[in-house]
Amino acid sequence: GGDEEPAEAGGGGELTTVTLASSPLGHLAPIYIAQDRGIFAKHGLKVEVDTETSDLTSVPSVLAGKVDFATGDLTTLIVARSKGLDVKAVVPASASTGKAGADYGALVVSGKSGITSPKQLDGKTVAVNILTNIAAAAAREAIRADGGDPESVKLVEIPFPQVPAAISEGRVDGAWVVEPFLSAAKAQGAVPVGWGFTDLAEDLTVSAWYTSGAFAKQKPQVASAFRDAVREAYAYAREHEDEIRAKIPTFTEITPEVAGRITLTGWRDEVSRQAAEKLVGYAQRDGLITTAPDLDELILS
Amino acid sequence: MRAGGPLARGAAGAGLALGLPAALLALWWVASAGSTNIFLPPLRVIVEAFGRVWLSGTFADDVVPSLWRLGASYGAALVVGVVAGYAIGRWPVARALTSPLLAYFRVLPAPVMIPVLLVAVGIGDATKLIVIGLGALWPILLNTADGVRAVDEVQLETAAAFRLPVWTRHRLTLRAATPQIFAGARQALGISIIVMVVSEMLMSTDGLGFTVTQFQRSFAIPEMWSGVLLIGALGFALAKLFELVERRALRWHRGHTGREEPS
Amino acid sequence: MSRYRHGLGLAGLLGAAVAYELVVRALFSPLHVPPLTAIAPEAVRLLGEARFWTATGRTLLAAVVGLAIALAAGVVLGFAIGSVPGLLRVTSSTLDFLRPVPSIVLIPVLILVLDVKEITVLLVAVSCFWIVLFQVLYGVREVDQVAVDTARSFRLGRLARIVHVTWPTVLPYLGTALRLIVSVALALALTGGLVMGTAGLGEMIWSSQESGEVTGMYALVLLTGGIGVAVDLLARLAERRLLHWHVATRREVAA
Amino acid sequence: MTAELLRIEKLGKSYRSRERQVDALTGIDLAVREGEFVSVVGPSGCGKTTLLKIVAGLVPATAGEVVLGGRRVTEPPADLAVVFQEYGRSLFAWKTVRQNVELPLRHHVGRAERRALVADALDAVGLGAAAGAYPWQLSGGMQQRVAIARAIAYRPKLLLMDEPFSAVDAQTRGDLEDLLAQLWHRYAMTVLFVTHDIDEAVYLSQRVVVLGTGTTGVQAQIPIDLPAERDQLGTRSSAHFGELRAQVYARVRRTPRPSTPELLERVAP
Amino acid sequence: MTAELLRIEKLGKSYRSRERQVDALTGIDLAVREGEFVSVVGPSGCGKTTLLKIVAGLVPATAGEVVLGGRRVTEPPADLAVVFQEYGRSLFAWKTVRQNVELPLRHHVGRAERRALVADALDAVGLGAAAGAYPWQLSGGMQQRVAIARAIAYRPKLLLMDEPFSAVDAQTRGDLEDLLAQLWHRYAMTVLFVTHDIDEAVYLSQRVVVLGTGTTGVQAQIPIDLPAERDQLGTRSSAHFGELRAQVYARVRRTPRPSTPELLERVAP
Ligand SMILES: Nc1ncnc2c1ncn2[C@@H]1O[C@H](COP(=O)(O)OP(=O)(O)OP(=O)(O)O)[C@@H](O)[C@H]1O
Ligand SMILES: Nc1ncnc2c1ncn2[C@@H]1O[C@H](COP(=O)(O)OP(=O)(O)OP(=O)(O)O)[C@@H](O)[C@H]1O
Ligand SMILES: [Mg+2]
Ligand SMILES: [Mg+2]
Repeated sequence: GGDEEPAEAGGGGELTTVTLASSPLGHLAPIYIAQDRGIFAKHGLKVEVDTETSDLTSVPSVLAGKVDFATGDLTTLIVARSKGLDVKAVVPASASTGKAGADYGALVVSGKSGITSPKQLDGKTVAVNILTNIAAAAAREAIRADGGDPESVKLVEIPFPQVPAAISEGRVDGAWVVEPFLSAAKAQGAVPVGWGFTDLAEDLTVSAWYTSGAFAKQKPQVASAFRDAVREAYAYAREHEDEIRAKIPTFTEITPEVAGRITLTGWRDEVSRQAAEKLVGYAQRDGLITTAPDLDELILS
Repeated sequence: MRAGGPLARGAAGAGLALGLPAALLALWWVASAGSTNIFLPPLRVIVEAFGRVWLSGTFADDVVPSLWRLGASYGAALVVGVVAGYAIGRWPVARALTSPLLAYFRVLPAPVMIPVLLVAVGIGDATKLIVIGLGALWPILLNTADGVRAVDEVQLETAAAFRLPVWTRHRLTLRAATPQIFAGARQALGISIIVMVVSEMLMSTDGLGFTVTQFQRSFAIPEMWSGVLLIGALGFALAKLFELVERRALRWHRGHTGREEPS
Repeated sequence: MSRYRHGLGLAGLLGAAVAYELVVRALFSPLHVPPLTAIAPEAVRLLGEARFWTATGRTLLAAVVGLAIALAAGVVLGFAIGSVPGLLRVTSSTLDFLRPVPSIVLIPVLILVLDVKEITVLLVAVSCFWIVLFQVLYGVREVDQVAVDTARSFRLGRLARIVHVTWPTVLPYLGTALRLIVSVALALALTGGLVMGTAGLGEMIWSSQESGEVTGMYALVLLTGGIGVAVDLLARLAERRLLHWHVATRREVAA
Repeated sequence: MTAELLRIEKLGKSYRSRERQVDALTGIDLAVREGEFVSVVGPSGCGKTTLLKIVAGLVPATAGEVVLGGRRVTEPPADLAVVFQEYGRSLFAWKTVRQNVELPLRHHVGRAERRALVADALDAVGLGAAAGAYPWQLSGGMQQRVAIARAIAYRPKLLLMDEPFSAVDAQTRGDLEDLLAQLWHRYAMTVLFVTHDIDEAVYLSQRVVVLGTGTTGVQAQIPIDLPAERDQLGTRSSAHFGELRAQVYARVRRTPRPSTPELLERVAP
Repeated sequence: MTAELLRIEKLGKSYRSRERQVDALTGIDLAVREGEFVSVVGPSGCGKTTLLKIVAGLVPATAGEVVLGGRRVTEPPADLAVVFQEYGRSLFAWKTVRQNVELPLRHHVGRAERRALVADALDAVGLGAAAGAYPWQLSGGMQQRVAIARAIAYRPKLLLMDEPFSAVDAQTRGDLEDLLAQLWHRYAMTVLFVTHDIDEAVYLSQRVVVLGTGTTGVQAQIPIDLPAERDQLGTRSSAHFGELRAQVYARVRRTPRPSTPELLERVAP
């Protein structure tokens, strides 16, 4: 981890090394680009990305100080916080584009099913990647927003990569899916019927870079330097979408052709407090948590 | 030497069997009592969670489906493993033909097979049954094959000389191989419980593995640990059941190898 | 004979390949389960990539290290528990209790003290350890009392009896265990990559999955299985050398 | 004179392994008539067991052939019973004595008759009371008698016995010899009998075959023209018995012994 | 007269299992002097093997005690060698003949001497050429001779042999008997020798112990006062040999036979 105080932004001197843990997914593209373009160095940081991680290991790793920052979806962070785990969201890692119909995650059904709106999934089987995270919340909310009853829907866990096959083989009636599988599913005849991310909140933060409360307290400059650098990276990304699309195939197995076609995640500067509040409400209603966490503790101010 | 009735001996046996676990649990209790690490809660908290979680409806909702999956696939693995293992052990040609092929499939981990099975058989119990069954299959199959290969030739010659019907001869060969078949079945028992839990982590809506995973993902750490305890207890109970069957079936083997203790 | 045997093995593999091709073409969309004709070129392409070999090297290293630990620990403990009277009865309930605990559940706890590479090795080691241990415990029961009596009458000590009597008797059981754990070790080294992102073949497979590269993923699976086949071949050769005196081997050599 | 049942021609067997090659049998010629009682004697390691196993169709010969009742033997022929030299290993450890004896009868005779046959056979070998025991609960001699009981309960046409009385005491041995002679008479069996006891061979058989080691083949075939009815005391003390015995002894003594390394085995280069 | 080496007192052994209880030995009293050669004869199943195993400290007695050189036997005593009745199972299938014979010597003698001892022992039993073979490549008699070679190469103080010559031919048997007698003389061993061959017992020993079945204990102890130097032809044809033999025979004949069910075993209620 970073063991030295960062130099003032832009100043010369030693760079503070921070380690980031994230699976090699699309949301890393701005980070890599920022690294290439010296944006982190400008903020006195040197980042090391550790892709040897997973949902199973990232929270304990961050809390134990083995890595400084990791990505986690907001619902997971809320649940962790409410169980007393000292996690602190720093800056969004991926966000909804905020445009229903053009988001990077959607509720899809088979084109042959005759289903045209989420509420028709009442009483049917719907796949989400994990039952306790934001995907489940998004799927439920898409149905609820359409006037359906999410309680009557049977949610099962199917990893995103298997969703296109599960939909087109008719193994499930609907599925929550994100890019690049949303494109793949559509190419195989699936149609999006709901856009749960926008139903959840207007400016939804889907996942965030988070650190431990201890780290944020001991090295506030590093945390904010990291946040500033990422924000700068996002600003660059918003202007240079093509570079992002070109970057993705270099660290994932996604082909350039697919990378050029998929919907990219939105890049936002703030972890949306309003969205977080809504997610807390959903999590309470869906029985994931019993006590609401203090959002001031959860989100780095 | 032979003091005490069967009751006393039973008690002594139970003491021997439960002594070490009790000591270890006590050690855990003491060592963890002051733990503040959220991932390693005190055993006291875990035990509380155990009561809360498992001594309620969850037990029936989760343990029963798990047990049924376990039983069905273990049974199927037993049948398939013994039959296929017998064929492979008995006929060198069968062994030569299938050996690389089986080696190929043995290497594939469950997470690789599940996507294929998802497409092929869907998200119902069938996929889980197949995954558990495959996990349990290999130890049974390999042990059966090797056990059959190692059957004493004088026994085979005796059966052949008396021209015993083919099926009787197969049965005798299989019976002679039972000590190693039991070794395989015992291995498979442990493995199938693990694979049951792992397979329930995906595409599931109930079961022990599912529930433990949910606890884990929602950071309900004491509850998760209580699930681990339950899995251990389940394994223990099934192992004892297994031993009961084995003791009966392999008494001759204990006698034959000179291990039959006076009773 | 040996060539004939390998020829048969090859025929088995080819038969399975043909069966796979037919079934897949008949029943599945190539987008979900690609036919072998699509997988094979991709596999060949992967073979030419340094990335693949690095990943293979990492996975094999984790598998081998874990396997070695398991073998050593399993054999030592197995022989200790199996040959010291009473020890089995004292430990068996604890073993039965610990045996079914899936180490995968404990990953979040393990990550506090180990890194993912070490956890992967640990996963491999623990799973293989149990197999070796139980196989040894069962193997020890095969020891013939007359052989033991012979050794005892010549006052061979406990250690000498283990070396000269128990060990050779258990060896065939260990042979079975070896073939089991070789595949378990590989499978778990892969699983480490799949569930924790440990660099290696498993992570490559995961990455292909996450990127929707179905054909690439199947090509990796095909190659992984190939490693299994190669290792199995080695195991069988080793068996012929080490167990040439055993009924099973000598019957087949004679045949 | 009855018809020929068994013809062994130019029979050879060599065991090959990576390090050794042993010519266990070479150029064995032998014919046995139906209902004949032939004993085979010869030094330890000369191939008696191998010969019996080839006749039983359990081991393939590497040269020559065995013809039984006009048919070339390639697998165990019907109505054959074998008492193996390794009697202990030939009993099924998970079956009781009774079940072991019963096993070959299961598919031939009805339940009631089977029970009677088994009980008779066990009584005949003096193991009536041990019927419920498992083989590993018995002494060596008792195990051997179980194997004998199994063979005689089966009432085979051709009975092959490989040193069947080696582990029983002298008196039991005598009883069993008489039992065998009786059964042979009564059921018109053909018996091929391997023994190391020359007296026993002479006492029981109609012909004694002396086998030489390895490459030397059949050394002699001595017809035993003692009267059909024999008894332990009378026959054994008769002068003619003594002559025949001496004759066999002499032949056996002239047989090259396998203790000479060159004869024991010819290790392949 | 030399000192007493072995004293067996009121020895009893019953095998118990769920279904049966067999009193293999009851009230056995026996004393053996140092350097003595004692043979034990008795009907099959009378407990000879059990007795030997108890003396060897391999099987615990259920009554009485065995004292060897002043020490109660609870585990195998030093300088003991046993030739087991189940010679096949007592050889290690994974070791060659040479390695089998060598094994007990490993911690006692140096490499060179060991080689010589092993080679001598194998030559003595006529298996010099089979040293590199594995036990399962040998005939029954050859296996038995390997077990004998192993015991004699060890040069034990106390040698227990359980029907050691049962599987070898008459001539080899004679040679091995003489070999044993020679070794016994030369190395002042004490030998406890179980056999079914009464001639052999008389020919070899200084005393023959006749064992009865189960509850009947030791039936007779017949001192064999033949001259120390014996030879196959001379001794066996001597009149005194004949007398002694007849004496033993008579005692054996009077021994209750185990074929009578009541005596064979007393099945527990
Ligand atoms: N499975 C085998 N592999 C190699 N050699 C063998 C095998 N079986 C027997 N032999 C060899 O063949 C020869 C004859 O063996 P066989 O068992 O037929 O002898 P035998 O006459 O029955 O001797 P015995 O009287 O000692 O039982 C021996 O030299 C033996 O070493
Ligand atoms: N492991 C055992 N379990 C139960 N009973 C046994 C066991 N071993 C021996 N017996 C019984 O003890 C008695 C004596 O057996 P033992 O082997 O000592 O006889 P033996 O005199 O050596 O006979 P043989 O001359 O036939 O070898 C027999 O009735 C036998 O059934
Ligand atoms: Mg033989
Ligand atoms: Mg005995």
